[in-house]
Amino acid sequence: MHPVLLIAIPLLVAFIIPLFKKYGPSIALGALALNTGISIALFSVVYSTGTVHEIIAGFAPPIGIFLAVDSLSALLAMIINLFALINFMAIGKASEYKFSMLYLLAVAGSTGIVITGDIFNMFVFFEITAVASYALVASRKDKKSMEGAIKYMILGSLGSIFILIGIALIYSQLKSLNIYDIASRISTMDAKIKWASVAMLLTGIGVEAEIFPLNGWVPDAYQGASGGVASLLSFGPSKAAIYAIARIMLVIFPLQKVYYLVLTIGVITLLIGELAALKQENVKRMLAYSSIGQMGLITIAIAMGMNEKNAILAIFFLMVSHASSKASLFLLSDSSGMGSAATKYTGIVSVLGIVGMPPFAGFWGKWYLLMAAINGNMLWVIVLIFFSGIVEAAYFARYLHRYYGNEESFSRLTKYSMAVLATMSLIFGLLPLIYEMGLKTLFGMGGV
Amino acid sequence: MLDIILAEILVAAIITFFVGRKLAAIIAMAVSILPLIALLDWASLYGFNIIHLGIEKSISIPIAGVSLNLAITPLGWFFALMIIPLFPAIMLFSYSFYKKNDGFYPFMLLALLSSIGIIMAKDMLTFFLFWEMMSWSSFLLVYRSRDKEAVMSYFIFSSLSAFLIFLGILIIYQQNASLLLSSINIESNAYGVVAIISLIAGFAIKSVLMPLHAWAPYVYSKSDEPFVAFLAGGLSKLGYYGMFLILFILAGAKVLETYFTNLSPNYILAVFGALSAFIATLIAFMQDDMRKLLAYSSIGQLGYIAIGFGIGTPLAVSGALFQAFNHAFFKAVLFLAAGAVAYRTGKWKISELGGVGYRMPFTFMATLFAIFTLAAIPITSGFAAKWLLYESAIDAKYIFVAPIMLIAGVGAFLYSFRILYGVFLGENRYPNIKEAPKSMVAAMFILVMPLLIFLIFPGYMLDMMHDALISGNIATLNHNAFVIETSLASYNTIAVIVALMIALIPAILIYKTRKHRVVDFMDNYLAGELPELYDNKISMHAASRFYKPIEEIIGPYFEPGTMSYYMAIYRGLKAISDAVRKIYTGKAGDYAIYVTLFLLIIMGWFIWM
Amino acid sequence: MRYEEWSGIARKASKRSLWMVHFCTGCGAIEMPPVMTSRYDMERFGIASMATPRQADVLLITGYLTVKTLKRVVQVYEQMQSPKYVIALGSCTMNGGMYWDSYNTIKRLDKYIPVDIYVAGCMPRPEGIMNAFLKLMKLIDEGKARGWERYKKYYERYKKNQEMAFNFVKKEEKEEEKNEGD
Amino acid sequence: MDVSAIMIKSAVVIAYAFIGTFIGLLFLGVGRKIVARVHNRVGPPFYQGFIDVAKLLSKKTNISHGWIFDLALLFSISGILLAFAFLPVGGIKLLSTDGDAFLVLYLLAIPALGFALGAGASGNPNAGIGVMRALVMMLSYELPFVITMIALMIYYDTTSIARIVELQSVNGISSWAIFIPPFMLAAAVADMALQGMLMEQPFDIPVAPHEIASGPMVEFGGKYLGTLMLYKAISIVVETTLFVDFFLGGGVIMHGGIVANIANFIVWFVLIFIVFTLSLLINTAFPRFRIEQAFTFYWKYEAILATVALIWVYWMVI
Repeated sequence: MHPVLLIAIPLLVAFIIPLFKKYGPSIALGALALNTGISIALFSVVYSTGTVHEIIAGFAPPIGIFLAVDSLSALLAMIINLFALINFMAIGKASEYKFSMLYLLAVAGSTGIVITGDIFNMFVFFEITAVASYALVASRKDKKSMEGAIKYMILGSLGSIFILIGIALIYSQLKSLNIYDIASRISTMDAKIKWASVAMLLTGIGVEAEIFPLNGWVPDAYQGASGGVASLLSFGPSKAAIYAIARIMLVIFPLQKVYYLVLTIGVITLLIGELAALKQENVKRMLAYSSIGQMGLITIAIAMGMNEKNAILAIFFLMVSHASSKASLFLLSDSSGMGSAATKYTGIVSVLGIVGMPPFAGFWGKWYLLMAAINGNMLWVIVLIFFSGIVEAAYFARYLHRYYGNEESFSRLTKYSMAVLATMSLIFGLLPLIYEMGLKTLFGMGGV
Repeated sequence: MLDIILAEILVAAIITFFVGRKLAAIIAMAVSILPLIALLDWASLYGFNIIHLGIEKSISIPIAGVSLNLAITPLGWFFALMIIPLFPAIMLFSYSFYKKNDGFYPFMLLALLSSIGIIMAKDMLTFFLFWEMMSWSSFLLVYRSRDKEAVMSYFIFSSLSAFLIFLGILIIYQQNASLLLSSINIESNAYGVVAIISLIAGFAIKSVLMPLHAWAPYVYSKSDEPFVAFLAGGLSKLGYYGMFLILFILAGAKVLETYFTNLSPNYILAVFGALSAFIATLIAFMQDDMRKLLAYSSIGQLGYIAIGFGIGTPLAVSGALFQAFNHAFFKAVLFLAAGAVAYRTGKWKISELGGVGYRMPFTFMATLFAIFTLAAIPITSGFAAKWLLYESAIDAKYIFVAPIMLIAGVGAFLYSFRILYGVFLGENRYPNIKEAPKSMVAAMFILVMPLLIFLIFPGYMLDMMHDALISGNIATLNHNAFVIETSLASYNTIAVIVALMIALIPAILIYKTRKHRVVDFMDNYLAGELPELYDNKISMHAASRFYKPIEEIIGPYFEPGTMSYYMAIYRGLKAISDAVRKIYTGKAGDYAIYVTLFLLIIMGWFIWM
Repeated sequence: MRYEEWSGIARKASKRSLWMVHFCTGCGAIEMPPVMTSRYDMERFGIASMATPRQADVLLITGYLTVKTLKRVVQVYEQMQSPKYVIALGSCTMNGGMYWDSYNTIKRLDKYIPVDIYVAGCMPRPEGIMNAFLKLMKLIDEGKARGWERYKKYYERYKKNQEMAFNFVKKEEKEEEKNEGD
Repeated sequence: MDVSAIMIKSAVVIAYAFIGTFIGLLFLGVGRKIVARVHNRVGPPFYQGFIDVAKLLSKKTNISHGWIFDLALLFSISGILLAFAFLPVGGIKLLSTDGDAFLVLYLLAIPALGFALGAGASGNPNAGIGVMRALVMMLSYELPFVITMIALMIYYDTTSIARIVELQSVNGISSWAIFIPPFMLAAAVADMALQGMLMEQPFDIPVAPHEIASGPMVEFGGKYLGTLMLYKAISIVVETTLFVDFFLGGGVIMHGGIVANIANFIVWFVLIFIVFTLSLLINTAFPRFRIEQAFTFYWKYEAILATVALIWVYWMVI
């Protein structure tokens, strides 16, 4: 099962969809289903054998571009495709062919970011994802969405420039784009240029990864986008980006300087996000701020992952939890209420999941993260995390209280698919799957 | 056996989610009886002394990389006998209480599951996991009340308690790299003390100890009574289970003493308990809502347990456990009775009720007995518990705690009579209501039974808690079935009972020899006034603001109430959040500037490092 | 134990502890304080004044009664627990006294409730009241103060009289209303 | 403890119950006599109490308001007798070794509670208000009383009244608690608390005949009122005895021998009579407080004095 299919299929389908307009959505659905199957197969392969390296076009690295599918990327690829499928069902008839095309592009892009082992490809996929997402955000075609899309686009393009510069700096020194190649020879780089490139990459990817203060676009974009798109953003591009940060930070630059930097950024992002969410009246805006907070949490986990194995596990759990819960909440936010049993279920389960109650995935995420923190003797981080957790509890309690039981207007398919999406967090929390996966070697990096 | 039971409960919880009302009730009842049977079976096999058995029934369930270890420990055994019997009765009660199955039974069964998990947990992770399950399943039950204050305060406070406990557990983990209760010993340094205090605070939130009680009045007074019966009877005891675990089994009390050499920290816990007993009692008899009154009375009665744990002598702790046991049952009965009254009359305000007891005699009897136990009328088991606590306070020479807890005991009479008179006696305002349905009455009387047993044999209760005390390194009192001996005095139930029998003789003689005539309620001395002239419309019920004179004196001292302070904190947070929100100006230009600034800053960081 | 066996002791006891509830709507009320206080100290005979008819043995009616007040008197009397006695003070209770020709005066009290002792005078002096009580004690001792039994025996008759009095006033009121109506 | 001992003990207890009732009824009459003398009246004969009770019990009709109303009759007399049985009386321990001060304190609540239930069941608003006042009074005077009691307990390091009496009579009158400085204060406080307990003026607020028609017992007559009178009579003995046991060594002056018992009994009788007379004299000298005034009096001034005594004792013991 060749991982490149995961990118190739959606790209191809995306380009042939315009040929048959009205069948577009169904074709896209098929493609997504196929992709999901492949990703699950890939996941099982990685689960059994460990990291998979695939070389494209027959050149050996460092010349040839290649795909490196490690445990985390396999998991994320599966999550992204699976959730994309469910989410697409949830969006249902709202999608016409242009939308489906963009959707597929975004999915393909974020999958690519996850599974590529080559920073230039990473940049390319970033571009694909970003452009698709701008268009998707704008796809509601009203003033709000336009505003959001434009802000997103401005910052996104700014970010991609920085990424490009960062990559260029590295290439200028090492004449290589392969992550592992770079990682092995990073020490030979000239220090100043190395740090410059790190800064560039962090900034550039940080824009997509919603870390403070690069996430100015987030509230407006999420508020502008329709529920389906917002949920796609929350489990697709943003997760891919945060994964990219994880990969670059953990593989290329696992250094103490970076460690403290990333940790600080994470904590600040967490606090800012949660606090800003507390006052929000608009649901989508509140959820947007809340996802900023969650991103902060994941960033903290990444930082700690540089010398704590538990933190790596935390990254896994947190990503899954946030992906499923936040995506379903965004889908829910389209209509002002939880009337039927399915939507009530969705609302409650996803809130419990995102606040991190056992046995949801979020709990394990918090658990392992705090374990790592206490091993690293960082009481202050723990206290801050708890504080933000209480704030989170406060505004989610308010959210539940406000929207529980109101009438809503969802098609049955939408309701059930969002319920399934919410349940994912519970499933992944109960199964020892992710745990096992996390224990597998993660890019064979130092410190773990 | 245990794991099978847990699995059955889980399955039943899922089933009851879908089936109809009656079937759900029956399934829930059947399933909730199972663990009780298991416990009694265990008792019949080995007697009450598990610890001498040497073996622990333990199982482990793998989940997400960790395994949940459950075992029946002596302490867990005692608390199981206290908490698990509540569930069948509550299910029985709710059989006719609910008109439709809207998610009461599944969540209640989840609560049962998690409470079994909590009291049988063998390591802190398991404990915490089930604790959290308890939190959210009970949150969902609170949630059915749709009351803003109740929902929000419960959610926020329980997450606060969760985080405090979590913090404590983490520190403990860091100190001994293991979470098995058997292998934990808390070091006596700043970290360890922080752990203990945060754990106790976390538990104190659930077992409504002032000033962390603020959520209780809202939640208790707005949720359905069957659930509140569990909340007041069971959940609060789980909090004290945790406290016992930390203070005695993990020897937290000793750690605190060795750390704070000069000021004795346990005294502080005792003082908190005494204050919450005293203040809550004073607030209680100023309430007009029956459920709010009962809520404050719970806060007061639970305060006694904290006093016992604080004093920490064998006397005190056995008194506290005794009190916990009694409270579990009589408070459940009282809340169920409130539910029954509301079921018939649809009213909770005492000023709107009155004379219900004439028409609902059995409900009244159950309530009366529960209230006797609450007010610690002698030879009820309530008195034995309070007596032990008083003795311990005198024995330890706690001159601040002792008078306060005694006067709180007197105050209990006041709010007890508020209920008895305002709701059940006085003017016959509901002449044509019926007695509560049989299932409800049955439930109440089932819960009264244990109190009756320990009324005559307080010694058996001490036998029951013997192993728990031993496992907490606490000596046990010398006693037999009837007599409890302490260094200060002794309490002999059989003497009291015999004396009572003898003392009843003249009363009965007078009562029997002189015949009496029962007259109509309206044939009443009203200074010669004639009710029938006003078609009996004269209000003869002095129930609204019953304790007005004393209310006007002490009322102002309890304004504006604890919740307002918490609300002030909440508003402060909102203000901060408003300030933070302003960072996102909404102008793309500013954001671009942020990005560049960020870049420069981290570059600066790298150069500086 | 049956009442008859008791009755000997009971009479002795109840004569020495007469608790009275006084229905003081008439001007005779002013004569009670001296009787109770240190001048004529009733208490030495074990006589005390009670707050409610439930506790009292003697109903003391001090003078003038109207139909309205008669209703209350009857209520109070029926709420007392037998053996119970009635002492009527002043001439108003015998024949309406100086209000004999008023339309709503109760002329003869013992048409409506059984009176054990009348005290003549307008007003009777405290000595008179003391005398009445001593007389009542004597009667009780001899077992002659049986007003409460009379009331039980001729209940219908008493009721009829009472109804007549009440209805009379009702009629009057109706007529008045009619006149106003015209 | 074999059967015969139990029989003897219960016989003694029953005998003392009768004696207590007798003394109580006597005190009712004598009390009225004393008050009358203060008012410069002749007053009723000293045996008036017996006459009244006999009369009430021999009433022909007794009005009840249902079974809850009857609880008052059953609880009140049995509860107070029970409380009496657990007090040491004139050196005779009775059952006081099987219980202690807390037990007595709570036993005293049984008749009050039954009384309150009956009053409530009578459905008369006056009764309700009366019970409210009675309970508030209880809350008021218990605080200073309890504090003084705790002072005693801490000083003698026991809670059993029998033990307290023993320790006070180790060497005759000189070792009575009242001769120890802090307990002079405590005794003064406790005596005012006793005034409230006995419901004498200025604390006869619950049964205020002129305000609320004798409050709780507005509907009580015949045998019910008779029982309540018996209860009142015995409670006088019990409460004064409690005071005497606490502060005046239970009237114990000698040990051993039948003579000592008789002497102790006489001393005890004299002492409770003195305490009772004292409260009567206060009673005659005062009008009635309002309930708020009573509450403030006890919880402010009395409580502060009691606390001073308690701290003094604590400081002596530690």
